[in-house]
Amino acid sequence: GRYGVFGGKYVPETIMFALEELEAAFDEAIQDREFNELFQRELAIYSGRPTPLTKADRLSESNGGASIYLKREDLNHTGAHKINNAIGQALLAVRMGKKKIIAETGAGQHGVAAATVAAKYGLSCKVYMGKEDIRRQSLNVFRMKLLGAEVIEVTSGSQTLKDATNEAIREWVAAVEDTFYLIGSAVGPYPYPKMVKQFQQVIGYETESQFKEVQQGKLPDAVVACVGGGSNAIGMFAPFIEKDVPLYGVEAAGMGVETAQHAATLSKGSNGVIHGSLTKLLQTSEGQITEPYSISAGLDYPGIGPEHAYLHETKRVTYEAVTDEEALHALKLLCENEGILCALESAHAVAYSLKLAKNMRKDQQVVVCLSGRGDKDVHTLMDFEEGGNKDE
Amino acid sequence: GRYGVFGGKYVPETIMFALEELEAAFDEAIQDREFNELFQRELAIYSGRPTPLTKADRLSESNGGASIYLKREDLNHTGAHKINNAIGQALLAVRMGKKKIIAETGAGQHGVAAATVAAKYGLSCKVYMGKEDIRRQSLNVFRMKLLGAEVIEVTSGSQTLKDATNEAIREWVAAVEDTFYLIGSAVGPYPYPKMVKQFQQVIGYETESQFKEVQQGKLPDAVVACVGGGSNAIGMFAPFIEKDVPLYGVEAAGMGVETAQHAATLSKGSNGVIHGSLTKLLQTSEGQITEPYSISAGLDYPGIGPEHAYLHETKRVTYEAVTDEEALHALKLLCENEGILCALESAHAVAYSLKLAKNMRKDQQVVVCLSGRGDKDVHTLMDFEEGGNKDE
Amino acid sequence: MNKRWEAFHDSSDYRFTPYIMAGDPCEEATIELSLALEQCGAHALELGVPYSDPLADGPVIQRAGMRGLAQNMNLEKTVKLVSKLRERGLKIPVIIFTYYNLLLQLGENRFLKLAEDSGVDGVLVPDLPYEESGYLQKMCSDHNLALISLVSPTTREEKLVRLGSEAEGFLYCISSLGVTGIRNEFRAGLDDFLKAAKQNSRVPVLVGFGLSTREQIQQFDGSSDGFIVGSAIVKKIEELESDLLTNREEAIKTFKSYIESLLPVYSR
Amino acid sequence: MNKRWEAFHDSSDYRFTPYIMAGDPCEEATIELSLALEQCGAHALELGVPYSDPLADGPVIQRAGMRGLAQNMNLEKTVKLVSKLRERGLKIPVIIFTYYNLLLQLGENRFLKLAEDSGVDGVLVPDLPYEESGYLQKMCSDHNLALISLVSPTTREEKLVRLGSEAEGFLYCISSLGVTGIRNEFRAGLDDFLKAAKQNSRVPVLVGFGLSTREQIQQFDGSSDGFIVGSAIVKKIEELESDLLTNREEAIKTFKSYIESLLPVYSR
Repeated sequence: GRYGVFGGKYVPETIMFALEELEAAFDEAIQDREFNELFQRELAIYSGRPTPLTKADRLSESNGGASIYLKREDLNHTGAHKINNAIGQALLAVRMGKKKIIAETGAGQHGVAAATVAAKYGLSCKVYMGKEDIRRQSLNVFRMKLLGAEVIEVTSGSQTLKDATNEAIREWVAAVEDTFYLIGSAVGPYPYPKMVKQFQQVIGYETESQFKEVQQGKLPDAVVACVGGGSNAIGMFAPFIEKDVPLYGVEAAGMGVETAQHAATLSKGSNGVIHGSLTKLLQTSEGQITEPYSISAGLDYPGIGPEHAYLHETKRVTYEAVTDEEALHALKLLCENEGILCALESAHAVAYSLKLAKNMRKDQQVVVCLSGRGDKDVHTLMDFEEGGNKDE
Repeated sequence: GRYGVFGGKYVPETIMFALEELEAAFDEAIQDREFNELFQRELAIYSGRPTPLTKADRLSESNGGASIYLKREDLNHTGAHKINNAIGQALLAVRMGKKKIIAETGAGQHGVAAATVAAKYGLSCKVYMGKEDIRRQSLNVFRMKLLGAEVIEVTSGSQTLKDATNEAIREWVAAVEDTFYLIGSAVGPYPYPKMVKQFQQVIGYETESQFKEVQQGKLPDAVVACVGGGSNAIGMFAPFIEKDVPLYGVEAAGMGVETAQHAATLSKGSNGVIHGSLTKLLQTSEGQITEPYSISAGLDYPGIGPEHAYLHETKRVTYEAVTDEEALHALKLLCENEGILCALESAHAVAYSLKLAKNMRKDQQVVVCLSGRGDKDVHTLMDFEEGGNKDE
Repeated sequence: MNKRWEAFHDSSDYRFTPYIMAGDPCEEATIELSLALEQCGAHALELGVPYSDPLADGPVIQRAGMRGLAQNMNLEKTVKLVSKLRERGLKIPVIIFTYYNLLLQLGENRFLKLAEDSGVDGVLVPDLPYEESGYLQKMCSDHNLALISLVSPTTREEKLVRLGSEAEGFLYCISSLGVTGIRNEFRAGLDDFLKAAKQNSRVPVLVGFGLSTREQIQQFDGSSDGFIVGSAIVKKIEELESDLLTNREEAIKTFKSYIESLLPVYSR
Repeated sequence: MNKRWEAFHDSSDYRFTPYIMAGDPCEEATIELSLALEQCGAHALELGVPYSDPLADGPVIQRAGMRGLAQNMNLEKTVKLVSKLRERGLKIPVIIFTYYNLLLQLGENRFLKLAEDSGVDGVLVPDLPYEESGYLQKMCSDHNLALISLVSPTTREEKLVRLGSEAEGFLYCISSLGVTGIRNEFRAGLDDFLKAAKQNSRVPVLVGFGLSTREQIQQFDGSSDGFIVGSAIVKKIEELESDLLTNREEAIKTFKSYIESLLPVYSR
């Protein structure tokens, strides 16, 4: 249950048995060929996998240096990599005989993914969402309700993702006997980080084989992914960690890591426990968890998956931070040059890959995980353009 | 250039040479293996084709009767089948050495697709859009601008799709020597209906082979698609027209075909000329084209592709009309049972397939073309739920 | 070929063919404007029919169409208006300018019979190119009507030759690409195009689209046999709208002096 | 085992262990509330530490934490508050109830030393289950502190046996699933769970979570050795907030009579 010192199960005793039960069921499931085939089949015929690896010709050319390839998780059903994990955990819930799922959500993306798989597999679904986020993301709230999910307003704390997660855990503690907690990122108590990685590593394995196919068996010269909780990144990195491929995780620097307005957990955080896991997190010297900031709702999480904390400490992965402004600029460049409107989260990875590629040779290749599409961010982009507030 | 009496080239003499040039270039291109391979490759690595054929287990079961399969055009890049045609026409434009494209759009979906391929292939792009639609669809307007397109406000006539198309044709007449007009549906003067069918028939051919694979070589017992201009339907029907497969096109009955508020061109229209083609259309007895109505912005077109008019006249395809209410109900059922939020356009096809399946045997199968995703419709759905106006 | 066309063909003037919209701003105004145009020297008259989707027209004529629609003007009434024009003494050829959909709805045969009976001399269908016009062409000859052909700078040479050799009434040469409307400049190579048209046409060659000043009009004398003015005149009618409805005599006077200011001196 | 724990263990009463939040509504109030609780017969005291993310707590204690945070209360100050309590004469065992992250930031070793020096008797970390507590367990024994273990109805039997045999101070039996907070009913099978806990525990077994009335409390006498009341008391403190800040003597009097109304008659 550890990644170096990181990870673990820092949860109330009441749910310890559920984590054990979950781990046993998960370990058994992934040994079961039938389960794995079912998972792969659902990814294919429901979510449209494999997602393509698109060469960004015009973007690469205008940027100079290495060629950039995009792993198109934005083409998944519901518009992001989130569904991979949601399908996997939902299939596991069904296998365990659970009829109820609960989930936390920030901007609503994981909430929609959870509500989606709940509808598909006939499970009841409660989604915990901060009051503030409900206000900001009314479209996603409506979508979850359309999908038959119950959206529970969380009024505690700062009324955002962090608090929604606390509240989901509280509900899990209360309903643990018949409820499956579907965590949305590579965070939470063990075995969640392991499980989420397992269900997301399809990103990396597809990328590896697609890249080898177009590049005569060679591996990419760099792989880049954005990191909030870190699920798309850990899934993308999975097959490359043991190989000689430079890996880059990109955090949100918000208004700048030198300000108080950022979500650069690895760059600026310290060891601590959040949502059941020992990891790096943004906190005061006294241990109060602070509210992070990023223009991208999927990256403003004060913690990070424990395996990333470990990969950071061992220096296997290089973590960098990219500001709101850099991400917005990259988003526009990608739009104008490739006709792809990516999520603001993914734009952080694109921004860093542009910097990286510029200093590489023309015959080298950088692969970026485009974790999601940007349709959900159009309101934010409009407000930013108009210099308005971030709220509507 | 004809489908029975329908079709033709009812356009000003000024652009006749361009239609001939286009037809020649198109005929040559589709004979060229390289062009076809390029088109197929772009569909695959850029738009994520093949899109899956998803069996709707829970929906079928709750509905009773035949099983329902969904052809998932919603999983294409930009969220609908529109991109297939936009890629095809853009590649043709590039092949013809054109550097400028123009397009018309109603709700903005084809405008976004056109702006997308313009960005990808480095073309300049002007999108004509009615003033009224610009007001209603500000998000899509913003997206087109992000993609680098110029959005031209059309203030003539009723300021909607019909008028935007008139205006795009006017612009084409003026700039015909160096401009490629990228029409968004299976309408317009010949060879557009033929060309759009060619670029959309990938839907049907994929469906046929995917269906045969899961059903031991048999063909579907019915194929259903919604019809506005009719591009997703003609693409879906293409391989089945010559085979013994019942085909159903579903028009928008809006508030009911007995009211004035509908877009049921085949059920209620008469022969006439619109946007360069002789077809069925909604008009007054004197020949003034009337403004259609549907809750779905992609179906409220007063005309229809000429091949549909022909397939209707020859009775090869059965055309039915589905009301707003029926479509909304089907949209919700699909959401709750399968976790798929489809476009309001596609919901018309789903609604009719539910009626159809109910009266078929359990061992039969209906395939529905899910032409697009419903993210774009969430505002409309919210307003409808709230009983509010249709405008925001 | 009827007498009115004979007179048109026999004229040695630089032929003036104005376009106005039927019912703009009302039927009686259309009649008086037509008569005024003849008095000012028009050699023929194009009478537009209001249509919901005039895709060959620019904003000025679109607006005129909206005004005509508001008067419930339609194709049938426009044709019948021509018999009123004849009753009121109009002698010049009248060409009905109508989109094809209006013809289809009224019925081509019904239209042709009505047109013949009403003293119409020709019909111009801007969205019915040569390739689609075979049936109407034949029917028009049967009903003594000229189906006016348009040629454009983008028309291929062999087609120009054919159109010229089959043309009836006059050959309408589109001076510039795009829709109807006022233009400040004309394209390079326009003279060559007009020359080719003239060489190949068995009927007078008229230039149209975008002409709005005496200077522009004069520049085509020599390279063509006449000219069409639409938007400029329709715009003047728009300016005079309220007077044409309530103080018509005055308005017609103003209109006539505008027309006179427009025409080449020698064509009057 | 220190003297205060000895007295706690030796008591034959149905042991009353209240929970209050440090700094709610201010430090001095916490001191006086603690003393009042001892006067009302408390056998031990749980002192909560305000935390931004108290995921084992219900809304009542969450709000108390927010009030404590507003007072800048933190773990270090809470520990130091205990030495003030000792100075003011508090004799009963005091257990610091803190989330693990606060301990980590202060430093486990630093905390333990400070706690020992300040007269703290135990520590309870709701998000540090047995499986993760090895190091802290060992360090606590070295510093004469009891690391309080929690067991839940969902705890497996073999684990219950082990926890019972290693327990220090008291064994905290969670009466119901979920977070802290007032409940109207308790789960079926609770008695069996308490019986099993008692059978296996080397220290007194206390029942907690959700107890808010004398009737509820009395129902567990016999099946347990004591009880913990948190949210009900904290809610009373919330009601008295403004008096506790400005008219403390009166407020403490009201508080004490509330506590007396809560306690089983025989436990006083």
